[in-house]
Amino acid sequence: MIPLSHYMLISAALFSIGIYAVLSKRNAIMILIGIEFMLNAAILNFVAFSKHDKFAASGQVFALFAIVLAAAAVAVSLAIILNVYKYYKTIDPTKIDKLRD
Amino acid sequence: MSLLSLLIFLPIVAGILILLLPSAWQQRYKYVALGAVLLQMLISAYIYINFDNTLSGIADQSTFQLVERIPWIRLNLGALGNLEIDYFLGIDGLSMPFLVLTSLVMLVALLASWDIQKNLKGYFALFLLLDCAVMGVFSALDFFLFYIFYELMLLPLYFLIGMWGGVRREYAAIKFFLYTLLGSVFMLLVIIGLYFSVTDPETGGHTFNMLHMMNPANYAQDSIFSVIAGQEIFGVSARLLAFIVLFVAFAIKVPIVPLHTWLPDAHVEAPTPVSIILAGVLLKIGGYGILRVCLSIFPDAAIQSAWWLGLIGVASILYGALNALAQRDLKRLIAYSSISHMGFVLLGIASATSEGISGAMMQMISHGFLSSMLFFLVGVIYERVHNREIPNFRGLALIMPRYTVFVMIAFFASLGLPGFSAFIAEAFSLIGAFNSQSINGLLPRWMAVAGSVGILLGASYLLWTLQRMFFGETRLWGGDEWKAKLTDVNGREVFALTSLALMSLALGILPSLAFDKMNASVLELIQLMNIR
Amino acid sequence: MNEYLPYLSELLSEALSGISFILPEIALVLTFLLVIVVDLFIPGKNSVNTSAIALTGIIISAYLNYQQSLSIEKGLSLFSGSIVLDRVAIGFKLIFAFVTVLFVVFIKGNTALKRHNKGLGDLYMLLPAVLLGLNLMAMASNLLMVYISIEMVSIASYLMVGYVSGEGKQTEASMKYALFGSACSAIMLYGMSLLYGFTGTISLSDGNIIAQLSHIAEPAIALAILLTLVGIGFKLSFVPLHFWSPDVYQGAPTPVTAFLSTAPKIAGFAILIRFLIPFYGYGAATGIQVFDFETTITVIAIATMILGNFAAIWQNNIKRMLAYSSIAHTGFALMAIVAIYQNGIRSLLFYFTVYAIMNMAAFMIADQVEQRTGEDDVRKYKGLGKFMKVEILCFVVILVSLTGLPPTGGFIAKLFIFTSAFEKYQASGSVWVLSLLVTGAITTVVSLFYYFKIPLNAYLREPDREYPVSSGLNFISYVILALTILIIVLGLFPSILA
Amino acid sequence: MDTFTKETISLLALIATLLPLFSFAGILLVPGSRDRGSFFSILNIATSLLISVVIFLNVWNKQPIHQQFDWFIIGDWRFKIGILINNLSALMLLLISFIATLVHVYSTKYMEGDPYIFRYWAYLGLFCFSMFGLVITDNLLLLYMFWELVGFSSYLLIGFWFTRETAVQANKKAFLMNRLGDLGFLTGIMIVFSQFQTLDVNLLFSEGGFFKRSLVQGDLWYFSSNHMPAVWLTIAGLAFFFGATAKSAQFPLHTWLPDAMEGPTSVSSLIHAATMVAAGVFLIARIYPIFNPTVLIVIASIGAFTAFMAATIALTQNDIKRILAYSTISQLGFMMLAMGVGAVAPAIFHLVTHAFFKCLLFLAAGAVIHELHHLKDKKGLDFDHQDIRNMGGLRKFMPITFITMLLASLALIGLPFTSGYLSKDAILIQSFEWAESQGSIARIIPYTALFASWMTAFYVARLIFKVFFGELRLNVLFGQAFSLHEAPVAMKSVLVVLAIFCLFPLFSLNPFHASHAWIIEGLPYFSTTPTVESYHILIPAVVSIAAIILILIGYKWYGKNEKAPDYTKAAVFRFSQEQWYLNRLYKVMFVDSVLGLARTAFSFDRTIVDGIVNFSGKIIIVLSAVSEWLDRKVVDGLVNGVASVARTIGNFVRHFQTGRLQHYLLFMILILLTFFVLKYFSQAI
Repeated sequence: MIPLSHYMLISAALFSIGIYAVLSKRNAIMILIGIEFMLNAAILNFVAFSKHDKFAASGQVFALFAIVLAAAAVAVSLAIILNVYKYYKTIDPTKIDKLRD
Repeated sequence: MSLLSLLIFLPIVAGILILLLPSAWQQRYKYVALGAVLLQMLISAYIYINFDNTLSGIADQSTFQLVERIPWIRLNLGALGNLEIDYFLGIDGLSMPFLVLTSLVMLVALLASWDIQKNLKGYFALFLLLDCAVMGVFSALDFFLFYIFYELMLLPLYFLIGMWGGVRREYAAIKFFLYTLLGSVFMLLVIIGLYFSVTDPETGGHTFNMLHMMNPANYAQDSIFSVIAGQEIFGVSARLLAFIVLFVAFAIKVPIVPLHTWLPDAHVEAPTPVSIILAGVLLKIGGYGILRVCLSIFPDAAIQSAWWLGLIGVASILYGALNALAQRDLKRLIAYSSISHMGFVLLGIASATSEGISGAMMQMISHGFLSSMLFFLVGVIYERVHNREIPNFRGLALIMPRYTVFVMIAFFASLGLPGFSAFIAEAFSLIGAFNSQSINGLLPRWMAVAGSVGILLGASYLLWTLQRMFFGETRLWGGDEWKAKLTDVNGREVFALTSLALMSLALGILPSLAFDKMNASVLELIQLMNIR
Repeated sequence: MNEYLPYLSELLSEALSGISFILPEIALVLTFLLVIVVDLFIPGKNSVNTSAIALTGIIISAYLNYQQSLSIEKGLSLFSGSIVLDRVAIGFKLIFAFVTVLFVVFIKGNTALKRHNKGLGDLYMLLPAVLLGLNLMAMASNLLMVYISIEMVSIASYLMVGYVSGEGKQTEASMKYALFGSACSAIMLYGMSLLYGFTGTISLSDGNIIAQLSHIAEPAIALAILLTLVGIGFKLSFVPLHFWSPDVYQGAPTPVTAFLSTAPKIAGFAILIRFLIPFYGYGAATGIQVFDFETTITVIAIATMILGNFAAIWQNNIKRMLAYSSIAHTGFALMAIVAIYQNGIRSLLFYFTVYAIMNMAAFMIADQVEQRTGEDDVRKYKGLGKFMKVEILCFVVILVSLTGLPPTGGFIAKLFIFTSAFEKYQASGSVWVLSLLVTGAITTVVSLFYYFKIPLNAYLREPDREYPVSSGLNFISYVILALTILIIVLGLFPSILA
Repeated sequence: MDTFTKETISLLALIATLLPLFSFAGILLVPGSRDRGSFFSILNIATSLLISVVIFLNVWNKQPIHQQFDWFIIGDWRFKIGILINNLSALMLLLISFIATLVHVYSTKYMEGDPYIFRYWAYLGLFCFSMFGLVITDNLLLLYMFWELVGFSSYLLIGFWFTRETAVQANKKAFLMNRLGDLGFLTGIMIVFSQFQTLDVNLLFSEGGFFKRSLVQGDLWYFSSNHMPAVWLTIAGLAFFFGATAKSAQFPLHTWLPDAMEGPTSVSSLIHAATMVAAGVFLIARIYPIFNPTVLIVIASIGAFTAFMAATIALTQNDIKRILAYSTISQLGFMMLAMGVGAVAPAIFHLVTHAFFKCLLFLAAGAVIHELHHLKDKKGLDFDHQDIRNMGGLRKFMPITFITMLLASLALIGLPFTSGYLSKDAILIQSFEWAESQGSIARIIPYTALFASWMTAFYVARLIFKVFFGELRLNVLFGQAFSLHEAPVAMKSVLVVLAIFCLFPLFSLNPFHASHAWIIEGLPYFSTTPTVESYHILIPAVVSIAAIILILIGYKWYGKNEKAPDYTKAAVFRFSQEQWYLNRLYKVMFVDSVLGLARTAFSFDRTIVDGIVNFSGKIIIVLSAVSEWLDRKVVDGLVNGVASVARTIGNFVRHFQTGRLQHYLLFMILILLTFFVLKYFSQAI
């Protein structure tokens, strides 16, 4: 059996990669993908922990819901990014800064 | 509905009436306002006449007069207990004189606003709202109610200065607002602290009742402001800190050096009637607050800091007078003279002697009448030629003889000529301050002596102004055009000025008119301060 | 699976019995469906039908909520502890319903939205959905429910912000909102997964969760909780999660901004309270602090108050200024969170009610000004006092209330917050709490700077262009007037809300 | 006339006091009464005079009258006011009302034709009221009030011709200097009140009064249960004396009096010669027990010095009124000296005699000025009608004026058979006796006074000879022969009446010895110095003989034809003519420095106090938006220091609002990490 710590390490790595992507990519879609990485890190955790939660298996339920909601969020975000492209002709977030102080 | 409520809400009713009247009638608004203010004047005169001199007030509800106590806000805050706020009004010797003062000053201010042309509806509505708030402050005995009225004064003043004021009115208005708010926000914190510290002996719940706050027995054992517990914040006694916070809040209003810089700006930029109200009434709220709140609720801290209060008083007297001496703008000069005169109030209060506190009260009343008169007088020439630089005028006595007579009365009365109220007031503030060393050892004697130098300086700037502006051959900066515009005072102005001068004269010759009414309260207050 | 079979019927019957307690939410679901259907079959720009249906549904739901408030005495745990229905939750739900109704009115008064070629059906469709999400946020009592409800509100909000997308700024706002929000919720989810791992349960009402946590190393707990707080903080937009809000508020259509700065924020507080209470309760019972919420939230509150108020000074765009002001108010309300007691929530509820009214009214007026003069720059408000007499007068009252001066509801609300914080100080003597109070007081003065820019321009300055003598009153003006009067009445007689 | 009860007399005194007030109020307030101002005023003051006579006859050398009423209550303390008429106040009352009546009569002619004459009558009324009040009141506070009112009416009268720049300067100066003295008075009152809890003159200063019962032990000054450091007793004495110094124009507060000559001459004679300036002497007599020996020495020294200094200045002045003014100062110095050496009764005696002869001198000078002024107006000439260098030979035109003025001058010099001889020699004798008992250094004081007395003879001689002898110098100046007239009857008769009062019989039957003068006998003698018989012969002789010699020198120099040696270049002469440069010194020392201080305070206010608030943290702002800030945003209602700091902070946080999504996320994560690390790992690091 794979020890729990391995799951956690992988999930932490995923999470970190996600954050890195979110912070560094010059493309909104890539940011979205980074967010997906982070979400999946969490979902992996849930599933892994759920093994030790025999009775309720809440973790698994949680993972399912999270996948669904993540999909919805991504769909909405993609639509919005599309819209942005319509007006800015770019999806580089560093160039989309009309709203600022 | 009792008289006090009537006094407070009468202006509001008139204000609403004005708001509802069509704009086509805007020339009649002032008559509505005049009616309200006159009625108010009658009511306060009635209150004055029927005031029982023997009842002392201060900390005992049964010796207050015209008491009105209606449960107002009752809110269950769960673990915080019940929020109990009363609509609690009442007057004693400390507050009653101010009601009379306010109604007269308001009347004069209204007469001074007779020629206001801009946005009459807004002007009179705000004016009356201010009137209401001031009356409320002087009659509220519930700290929460007091605070509401106290803050309610700010808004109308902001707009009155800001909309009808002079060139730098925006600056002056916001400066005034900020200064006062800075003081009052922290006051709110102390009020909340007091609320938690004090319990109502009848119901056992926390209370905002100021009278309960004056009795040390009502403080919960371990509460922050408990006299016995002696809690500390940052190593300073909590009670002392609270006293300082409250004192600063009120002292900004008084104002004291160095928290005074709003005053010259506000006075100078404000339209004449607002300057009259500011100087005539609002500054007194500071002094009244110090007596009613700081001294009565925190007598121990007051005694502890009396030396500093006295010092601030002396500093204000001298500093204000010196500044006045350097002014070229007549209105600014008078504004600085207010700082100087209000310094006597603080000095008298700090002495904690019956002479000193009575003198301070008298000084507040006297200054109410006289500064109103002075600002009214400035308004007279400003209205005519829109200028009030002292060097631009000379020899006004020749073209405006009656005006000059009033100026002389006002100037000499304010510089403490015997026969006028300011003399009695300043003399007794100083006597009290001097006496303090022998009676309670609070103030060193030199403070009184130093303060008396203010009398000399006061004479200097006023006489110098008199000499520069009114005597000599007529020579005006605006030439013949001004000469034609500078007509002598008219009937309305004479009425306003005469009534103020007569009040000052009456109080100067028969100080008992005021002293008799406040004596019991002053003694009670001193008693209260010495109990602990 | 077999091992769970014996419990199945029990679970089912429990779920069924719970249904009677979620009637308001069911009403919303039905409304949601109905609006979709109607919008599908009666398309076009005329959205009267959809709006009427949405409004009716919301009002029915609110009425049901009200009915519940009469019958529910103490908290009920429903659906295996997923949601809790108690008086606090109902209070929050009523506020949400109120805000949403105002939102509908607001949309109806906004010409820019009305003119939109897509029609408003979709927007009205979103309303029941978002309200449902808000209601769930108010009731959520396990991590899953927290996550679901937050996501529900978030997704609907992303859509609303980007709804009109008639110009670049709006799309930019919606993109920032969506990406920032998604990132935050991802972080929160990670934090929740850790919490789940540490405790083995997702229930928040279960006292065990804390007991379990107390065995874990402190930094680990702190990390999990902080990450979770990120998601909640995104809704509250407290420091350092406030960055999105000025940009989004400025870019979004004004009614949406008004809504976003009100309802989801209050809902965020509801969740924060649910999240915190077990910790406080455990701490009070055992004396063991698994996480130092007091310091954390104090620091956040102070930073938020300072940032919100001080940054607002520089703003000239009214919406941006109000955005910072709402950040500032978050900080202020957090003060009460620090001091929260089981029943101190009442004063917080009062605060939120007043805040909802003030905020909605402020945005409505700003919107009216923008519609009639085309200005959203405060410096261009010169001389408006004579043009839009009633609206600007109301604005002044609302601003006074936002500053927290008597005799308005804002003052009483501020007093309550100060009161509970002071009580906390008196009980704990903590310097942190004292500094909270002092910050609150100072920032009140600071707030005067920017709030009073509006009357300063509107009244104290002469207009630099010609206005017609006076603009008439429309429906929204009366709503604004009513809200203003309500604020004053709440200031004089706060007891009516109890 | 002993039939009057105490109450009646008090009432009479009250009426006498209030009558002039009625003239004041009536003339100013009752419409139409302005034209009849003179009649009204004279009627009132004459009635007052009549009443004063009655009071005097009923009180002099009888039981003093003391009536009190409650005025107000302050704290526990019942404040009473009342009337205290003893010998001193009865005498003063009589003196003032008498001289005031004469001056009123004189003024009907002297002020005739002035367009604002009604104000003159009104102000005179106010003055008389205040002066009466001052002498009859029994309470220090009330005394102080009248003291100030007297100053105020003097202010009004000096500035009567308010279009003259010099007049308004002078009245301001007079009022302010008196104010300065008033501070002393007030301080004294505070000390007395603090120690005794009463301001009742009778309680405090009578025989067996509180002052006699208080005692100094060691460093403390006790009275019943109160005590304060003994130095306050000295301070109290000095403070009251300081008040008297201002009112009685003693060094160093004397400079207002010569300037006060800008007022009408009739005013100068009444107020600045006879009555008001004597109030300081009166005050000291009234509260004499308060002065301890230290203070008395100060009083004596200041008095002697003033007498001397003013006399030296009078030597060289050319303005006729100014000479008289300095002579007044000098004579007041004699009175103060007398007070200092314990000669209270001689001091008051001198006060009375001086009142008559100095009033006469002024009125006669007024007559001269009046005539010259007439001449000036009639012929349209331009010359200084008060400058004695323009006069001369007037005795031919104005014989009565000349004779009366001569009599007054002799009295002023103190030659035998005049009233001045009696009073001044009494003072000199007593001061020598006092010096004898005090020791060597104290001798300077009487000798100074002696010199002053001699100089008096010289400058008076110079005045008289220059004005009345020789030829009218105007004739030389303008090259034509002018002729002048005698003063009108109203003025002339007043001069004659006053002249009678310059002679000895009215005061003492023995023309050479004052010790049996009725005034001296009727007043308290505080002196304890032993009598030195030789002085009583020696001093009058020395004074008189020297005076006569000096008069002769004066005659030689100024009388027939100008043979005076020219000293005008001499430093001493300049020093004297420039009035010891005191005016300039005061201007630099006080006026300029106070104004400078005021300006400093104001700029301090503008820059520092406001600035501490306004400019803290502004430096950072300056970097961002200096220009914008200054012109537009200053007014944006964001100006105060709080604002600056607030804006600075606000601007700082604004830098993070870059508009870039990823920055936001980065900042967020960094802040969270920082917090986390600080919170949980700070100890580790």
